[in-house]
Amino acid sequence: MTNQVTKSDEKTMDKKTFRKVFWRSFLLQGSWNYINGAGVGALYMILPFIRKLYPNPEDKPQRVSALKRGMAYFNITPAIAPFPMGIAASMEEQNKKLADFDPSSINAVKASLMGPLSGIGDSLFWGTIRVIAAGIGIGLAKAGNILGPILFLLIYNIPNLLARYYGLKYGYELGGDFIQKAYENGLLKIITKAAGILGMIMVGAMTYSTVTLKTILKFKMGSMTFNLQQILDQIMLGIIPLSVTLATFFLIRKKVSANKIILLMVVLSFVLSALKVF
Amino acid sequence: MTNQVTKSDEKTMDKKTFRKVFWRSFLLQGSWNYINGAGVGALYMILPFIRKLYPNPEDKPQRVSALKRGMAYFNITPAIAPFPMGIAASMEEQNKKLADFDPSSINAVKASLMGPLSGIGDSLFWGTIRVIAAGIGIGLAKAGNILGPILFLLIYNIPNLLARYYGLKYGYELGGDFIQKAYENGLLKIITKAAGILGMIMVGAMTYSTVTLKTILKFKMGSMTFNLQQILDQIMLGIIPLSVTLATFFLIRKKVSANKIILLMVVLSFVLSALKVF
Amino acid sequence: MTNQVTKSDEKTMDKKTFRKVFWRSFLLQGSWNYINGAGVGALYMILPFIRKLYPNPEDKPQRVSALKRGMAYFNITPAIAPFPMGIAASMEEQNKKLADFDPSSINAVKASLMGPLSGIGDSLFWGTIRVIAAGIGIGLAKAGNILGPILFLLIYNIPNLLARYYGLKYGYELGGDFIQKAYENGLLKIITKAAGILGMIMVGAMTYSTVTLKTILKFKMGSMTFNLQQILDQIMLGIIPLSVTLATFFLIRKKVSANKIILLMVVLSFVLSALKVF
Amino acid sequence: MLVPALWVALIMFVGNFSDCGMSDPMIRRPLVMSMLVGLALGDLRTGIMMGASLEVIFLGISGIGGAMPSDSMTGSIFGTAFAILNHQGVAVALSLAVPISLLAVFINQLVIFVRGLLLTFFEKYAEEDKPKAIERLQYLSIVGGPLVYALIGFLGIYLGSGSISALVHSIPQVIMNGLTVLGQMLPALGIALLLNMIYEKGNMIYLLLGFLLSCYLKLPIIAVALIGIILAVILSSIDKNILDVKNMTTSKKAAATEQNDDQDSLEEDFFND
Amino acid sequence: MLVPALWVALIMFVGNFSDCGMSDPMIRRPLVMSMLVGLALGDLRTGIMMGASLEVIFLGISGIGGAMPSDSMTGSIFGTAFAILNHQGVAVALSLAVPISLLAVFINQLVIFVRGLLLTFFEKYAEEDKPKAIERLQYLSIVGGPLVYALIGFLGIYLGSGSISALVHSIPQVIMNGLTVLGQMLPALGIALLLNMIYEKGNMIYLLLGFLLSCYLKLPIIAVALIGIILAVILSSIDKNILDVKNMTTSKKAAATEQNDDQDSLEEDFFND
Amino acid sequence: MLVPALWVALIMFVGNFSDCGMSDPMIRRPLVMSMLVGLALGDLRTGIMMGASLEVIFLGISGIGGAMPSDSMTGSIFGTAFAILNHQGVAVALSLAVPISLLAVFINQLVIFVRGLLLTFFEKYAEEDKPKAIERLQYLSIVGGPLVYALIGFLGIYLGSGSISALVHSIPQVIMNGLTVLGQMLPALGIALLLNMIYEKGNMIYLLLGFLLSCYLKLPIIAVALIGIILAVILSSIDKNILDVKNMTTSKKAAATEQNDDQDSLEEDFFND
Ligand SMILES: OC[C@H]1O[C@H](O)[C@@H](O)[C@@H](O)[C@@H]1O
Ligand SMILES: OC[C@H]1O[C@H](O)[C@@H](O)[C@@H](O)[C@@H]1O
Ligand SMILES: OC[C@H]1O[C@H](O)[C@@H](O)[C@@H](O)[C@@H]1O
Repeated sequence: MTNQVTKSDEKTMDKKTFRKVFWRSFLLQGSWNYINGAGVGALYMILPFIRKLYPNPEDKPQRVSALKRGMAYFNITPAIAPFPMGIAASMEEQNKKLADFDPSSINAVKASLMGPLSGIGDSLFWGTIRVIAAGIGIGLAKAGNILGPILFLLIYNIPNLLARYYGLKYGYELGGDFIQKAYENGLLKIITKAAGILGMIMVGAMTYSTVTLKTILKFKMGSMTFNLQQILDQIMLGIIPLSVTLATFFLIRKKVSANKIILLMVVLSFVLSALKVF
Repeated sequence: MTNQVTKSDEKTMDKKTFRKVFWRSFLLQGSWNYINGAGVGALYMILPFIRKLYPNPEDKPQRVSALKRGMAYFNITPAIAPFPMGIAASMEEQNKKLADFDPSSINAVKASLMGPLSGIGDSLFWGTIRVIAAGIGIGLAKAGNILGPILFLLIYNIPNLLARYYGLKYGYELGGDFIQKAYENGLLKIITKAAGILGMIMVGAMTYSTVTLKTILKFKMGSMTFNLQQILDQIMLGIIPLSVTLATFFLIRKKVSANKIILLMVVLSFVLSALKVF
Repeated sequence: MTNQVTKSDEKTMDKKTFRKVFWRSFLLQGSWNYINGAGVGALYMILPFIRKLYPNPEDKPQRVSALKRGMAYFNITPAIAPFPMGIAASMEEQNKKLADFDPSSINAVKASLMGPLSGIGDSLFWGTIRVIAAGIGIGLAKAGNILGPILFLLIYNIPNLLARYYGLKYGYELGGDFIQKAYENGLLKIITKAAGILGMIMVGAMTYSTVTLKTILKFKMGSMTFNLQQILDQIMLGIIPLSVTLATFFLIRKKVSANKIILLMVVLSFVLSALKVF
Repeated sequence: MLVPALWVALIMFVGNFSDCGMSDPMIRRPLVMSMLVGLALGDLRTGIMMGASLEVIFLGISGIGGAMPSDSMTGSIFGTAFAILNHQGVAVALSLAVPISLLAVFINQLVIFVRGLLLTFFEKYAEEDKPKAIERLQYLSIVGGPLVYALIGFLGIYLGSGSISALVHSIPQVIMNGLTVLGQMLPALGIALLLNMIYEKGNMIYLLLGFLLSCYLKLPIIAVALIGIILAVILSSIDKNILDVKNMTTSKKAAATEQNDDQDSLEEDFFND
Repeated sequence: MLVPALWVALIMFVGNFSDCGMSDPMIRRPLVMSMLVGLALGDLRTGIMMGASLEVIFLGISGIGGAMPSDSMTGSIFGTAFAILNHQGVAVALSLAVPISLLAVFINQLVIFVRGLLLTFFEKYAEEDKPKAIERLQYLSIVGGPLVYALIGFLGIYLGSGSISALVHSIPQVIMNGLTVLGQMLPALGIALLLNMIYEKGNMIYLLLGFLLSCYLKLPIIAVALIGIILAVILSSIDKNILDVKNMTTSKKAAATEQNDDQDSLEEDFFND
Repeated sequence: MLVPALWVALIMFVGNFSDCGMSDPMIRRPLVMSMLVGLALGDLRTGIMMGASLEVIFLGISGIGGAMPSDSMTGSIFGTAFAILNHQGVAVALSLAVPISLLAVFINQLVIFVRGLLLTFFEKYAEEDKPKAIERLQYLSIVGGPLVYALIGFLGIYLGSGSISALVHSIPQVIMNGLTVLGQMLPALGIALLLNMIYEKGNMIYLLLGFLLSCYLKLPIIAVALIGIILAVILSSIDKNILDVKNMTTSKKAAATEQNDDQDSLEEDFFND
């Protein structure tokens, strides 16, 4: 494509900026909401980098675009966030250096990675590491041992911190160059697809383990009492969690807002539990 | 290929003909035998359609070909039959309208679909819906409740009727145009292959659940009694059902008639059970 | 490629030579060691064939190359060995007859096949047939019945001999022609890859069943006793066998000799068992 | 015994007719047949309950590929009828239903055999452009089988449970064992016929997969089906991708050289690989 | 009650802040929160032990996709505090923690709602090139939520367990049941939001696969993950092979004809298929 | 003790020879060795029964990749011989067989080491076109190992079970534990050597798959093998399809441009991807 390879020492992300971005990554979920996710937090996180990239007053137009780009919808397992943000930073840098760079690819890459990575990250951090850490912590804490909570925090946060630090580092290093090429020759598509497959599988497994709805409906016919859950289990295990999740997903695809869905769920929960369905 | 698209209102399958074909579909297995399967029934089923397509005495040559084509070997889970028959009807219609249409593709499509669809259909209707319906029905009937047989019939026949009605409808609508194109650009091959994969998997599962032969052969060596079935289970579970099924399949491939195989099975059953093998 | 097809009756491997090679195949592991595997044995095995191929004193240069080629590193489940050796013999023959034959492909083929075939062969002969034969033999021998050891040997060696005989036969017949073509048009790559996939799966399964290390480490925290193996099982079943095997594999990749690894294992075993880790 | 015999004949007719003439809506299953027998013979409740017991026994019996491992309908009808007529319990119903259903397999094979003989006529009518004749013969063929069954039903009851049960009990054990084994073996024919329809070079491996899933992992059929769907979708999307590249290649080829018979050879590829 | 109320307010602040301002390092989990409450109220050991019991109950609660099925933090803090202050046991702590955590879900939703309102300002500041203003508002937003929680913590303790527990016990059973069902249903929202991020045409099938693996084969999440990795690697290596052939084709095409917009159409292919 | 010692020496010879000189037809397994010892020492029945017990213990021991985790042959021969000679039971046989088999691992390693030294000669003879010399050295190498074993067998019995068992019992427990752990660890070497032969970039993932199938789904090896076959067939048929398209592309390319070195680069592709 182009031969203007940026040498390592010319990189905008010097040690100091790296450190700033790293620490700011912890404030990622600061303004989290259903409309923008952690988009504001993502912008806040790379602000020092953007400042370094466009330090002068005359860079205002580019800086403003970078700011606006930076706060697009973004939602991801927090521990994983630094990785795509490192990539984004590196692409911002390339965007400045290369004339033929398409800035819209920055958010395209962020958006295509955040989903799959969250699928994997959530089940890894929420589903696996947290549960193991809790298992060990609970064992100790039951006996009143203060090592319980302490080990719990350590076991969870060591991988958490490592993922953050190396995620940012390798994300930035890998970043622009590689991703840009991968984007162009179709490899990124494959990587994203693979991550998406893995993510989907993880989310499928999580659906079963986190949505625990079971019907308690019983109906009588003649002298027999029927237990609906048993009949459903015979047809397909876990059919309620799967249906409820897919129905919710369907509402989201139909652009029903999360707030409305929550309201709906509140109503449904009360009505159905009053009717002894759940 | 061609731009002569048939408009919906020109379609031969008007409401009345559709209704006729639909009702006739229930007589599909009327002349069922091992040589022709339900081929005669298939012809009987679309006869009203063929009459509508070639109403005049001067259409005789085409009508005769259609009649002969229509009674080729055909065997399929009855509930699924209307779908490929709908496709076939639609292709007959195209065959009349388009000069460059290859009529042999009609039976090619029917033949390539019926196998995979039966594999799926048998395990769905015979293996799943029927078993669930019976489970519920038996529960009620045990207590002498007449809802038992009634619910049994309802649970089975609602999907049965829906599959028939929409099968015929979508088969016909999808029919010619789509299938013909899919046939030409290779997509049909993929669809059939996919259905075949699924069908094969279902048939494999059914082999284990419907062929229940177990050997009762025991032999003594020194002071030990050996139970052959246990040894076989150690080598591979279900080796007898699988071998017997594959051996039968092998005979069929070798063009041994079903009648002869039945005879062979009768003989084998008596001999082997007399020898205390089974 | 070339039309000089060797007719069956011209083949170097006449009945007598075949018999010689077949019997010699039993001495394959005669000089087995970690550096050369059964390479010497492989050469010894096809020596009669090489002699027949290059009988005259003036063939010395070719004979010497064949001898040197023949004793390259070779290691394989013994029962499977005759198959690739048959292929190799056939390729040696082609090498003599065809001017444009690349002799390096002979060892390339041997090397690429021996791994996958061993993966499959070891789990088939070591893991399955031997275990079944032992199961039956032990049952009889327990009661002091001499049929125990005899049946054990028979059940193992009938497949063993069949694999050897037909392996050599079909290996040689398939050999040169087919393999050479498969090599050229890329099919051999696919076959080897497929065998490698299967081999890897088998080796994975064997890793779990043959490496049985479990930690007995317990540590106390507060009033609680922790059982490390239980914690590890929660993280991932079989993590110790898998790690130890992969670590050993890593050492081999780093060209650490098998002798050194054995020494290391001796040391580790004593130290870790003294420390009550294992 | 005339009236009950007529009723049973009717039920035999309806049951068998429901297979040929109604595409087998499961009317011929024990659950329904026994109820009808109960209704006809004046003890609905007993009929229903016997139907439940018989359905449990014959649940494993299906009619895949046209092979019928055991004629659960005939067995159930006779078993229920005799038990009700003689005021006996479920045990007796079962003890008759099972052997009768094994014996009755032969009736079904006979009917199928005869239907095969009609084919020559059907073919002749098609050749001679006589659709009406085809329809008439089809109707005949459809009622023929049920009539045979009706006759057997009538005779069986009219002759009385005594003679039938004498007949059944006179059958030596070795024959009954043979029939039982036959009943376990016949489904293999159904499966094999079905297999023959699906079989294509290279897809046998999936049969093994389905077998393993149900045999070693003990998965219920619905889970096997879902896994099968997943696999089929994955593999066909791969095939689709390859096909796209293939078409891309071919279209370029076609563009580069002149429009030759590549298209045809491509088609052939699809149907050969 | 002033001092304990202030302590609990602080713990509420820290707990909630750890989510927004520290990327949720699990400080807000019962195991840690109850320990801190114990420490603050002078009975560390009891706090730790109650934390263990509460953690067991709330283990299934995660916050995927931002949906919080039950506010385990608030419930745990109040439950532990009241139990310690009133010298009562774990049973009482649990009996308060569970209903409170269900009720407190609404506070969280409110905070999230308000944060959504701030978006207009953030957008304005970006447009006007005011990074400093963005930072300030982000800080405000980060401390805002925790302050609300702190206030609730303060009031709850200050008003006393009596009134809180009166409040809790005055809630009719039907409401509590409804809240429980809500707590089981809300995770579906989290999963669905996550799904919405991952979803692409054609990959829904893998959701089903993961579901089946965990549901029918009872595989733990780590085994599902490993199987997922294996599958993803296999499929992407196939995709890679196809891509290579595709690129080979394309490059040849480019070489044969002149450099036209093939490249673009190729790109499009990648993003459409 | 001379006659029994000679017999045992012979059995040791035969057992070890069967590995190098007969391609290991399982003669050296406890089931066979103990029987031979029983036969030679006049108590066939006891020998057979001890063989059964020892085989159970050593069933897990295989010799994959040349690594021998525990020399079950030597252990079994000595254990059985001592038990029979001293008229003692299975318990004593086992208590000797297990430690001896662990110790004897070192003999095997020594023999293998020495055989490695012969390689220089083999290479020299090949270079000098001396096939006869190669054969002679091979024969020597084949009988060498068994002779060492025979000697050990002779000495062991001749010196008497007293001294051997004294030796065995003088070994401190910590050493025995170490040997046991070594016996559990050595198979990893065998597997790793085998792995090294199969390993190719990208196929490590299948190792994991096999591991998972046997570890989490508890499938027996035969079921794993069948699943492996299914997968290998599916994947290679996909590869075949891709290869066909590739060849199609290449042949067209070759037709369009002149016959250049594409073919070679294609070959390279196959061996790199
Ligand atoms: O197997 C396909 C099909 O074959 C025959 O037509 C009958 O046995 C049907 O019940 C079955 O569904
Ligand atoms: O699901 C992705 C992500 O969504 C939100 O940001 C939070 O709930 C996180 O905890 C979660 O990891
Ligand atoms: O692993 C392959 C092969 O390696 C060595 O040659 C021996 O251990 C054999 O028993 C084994 O089959």
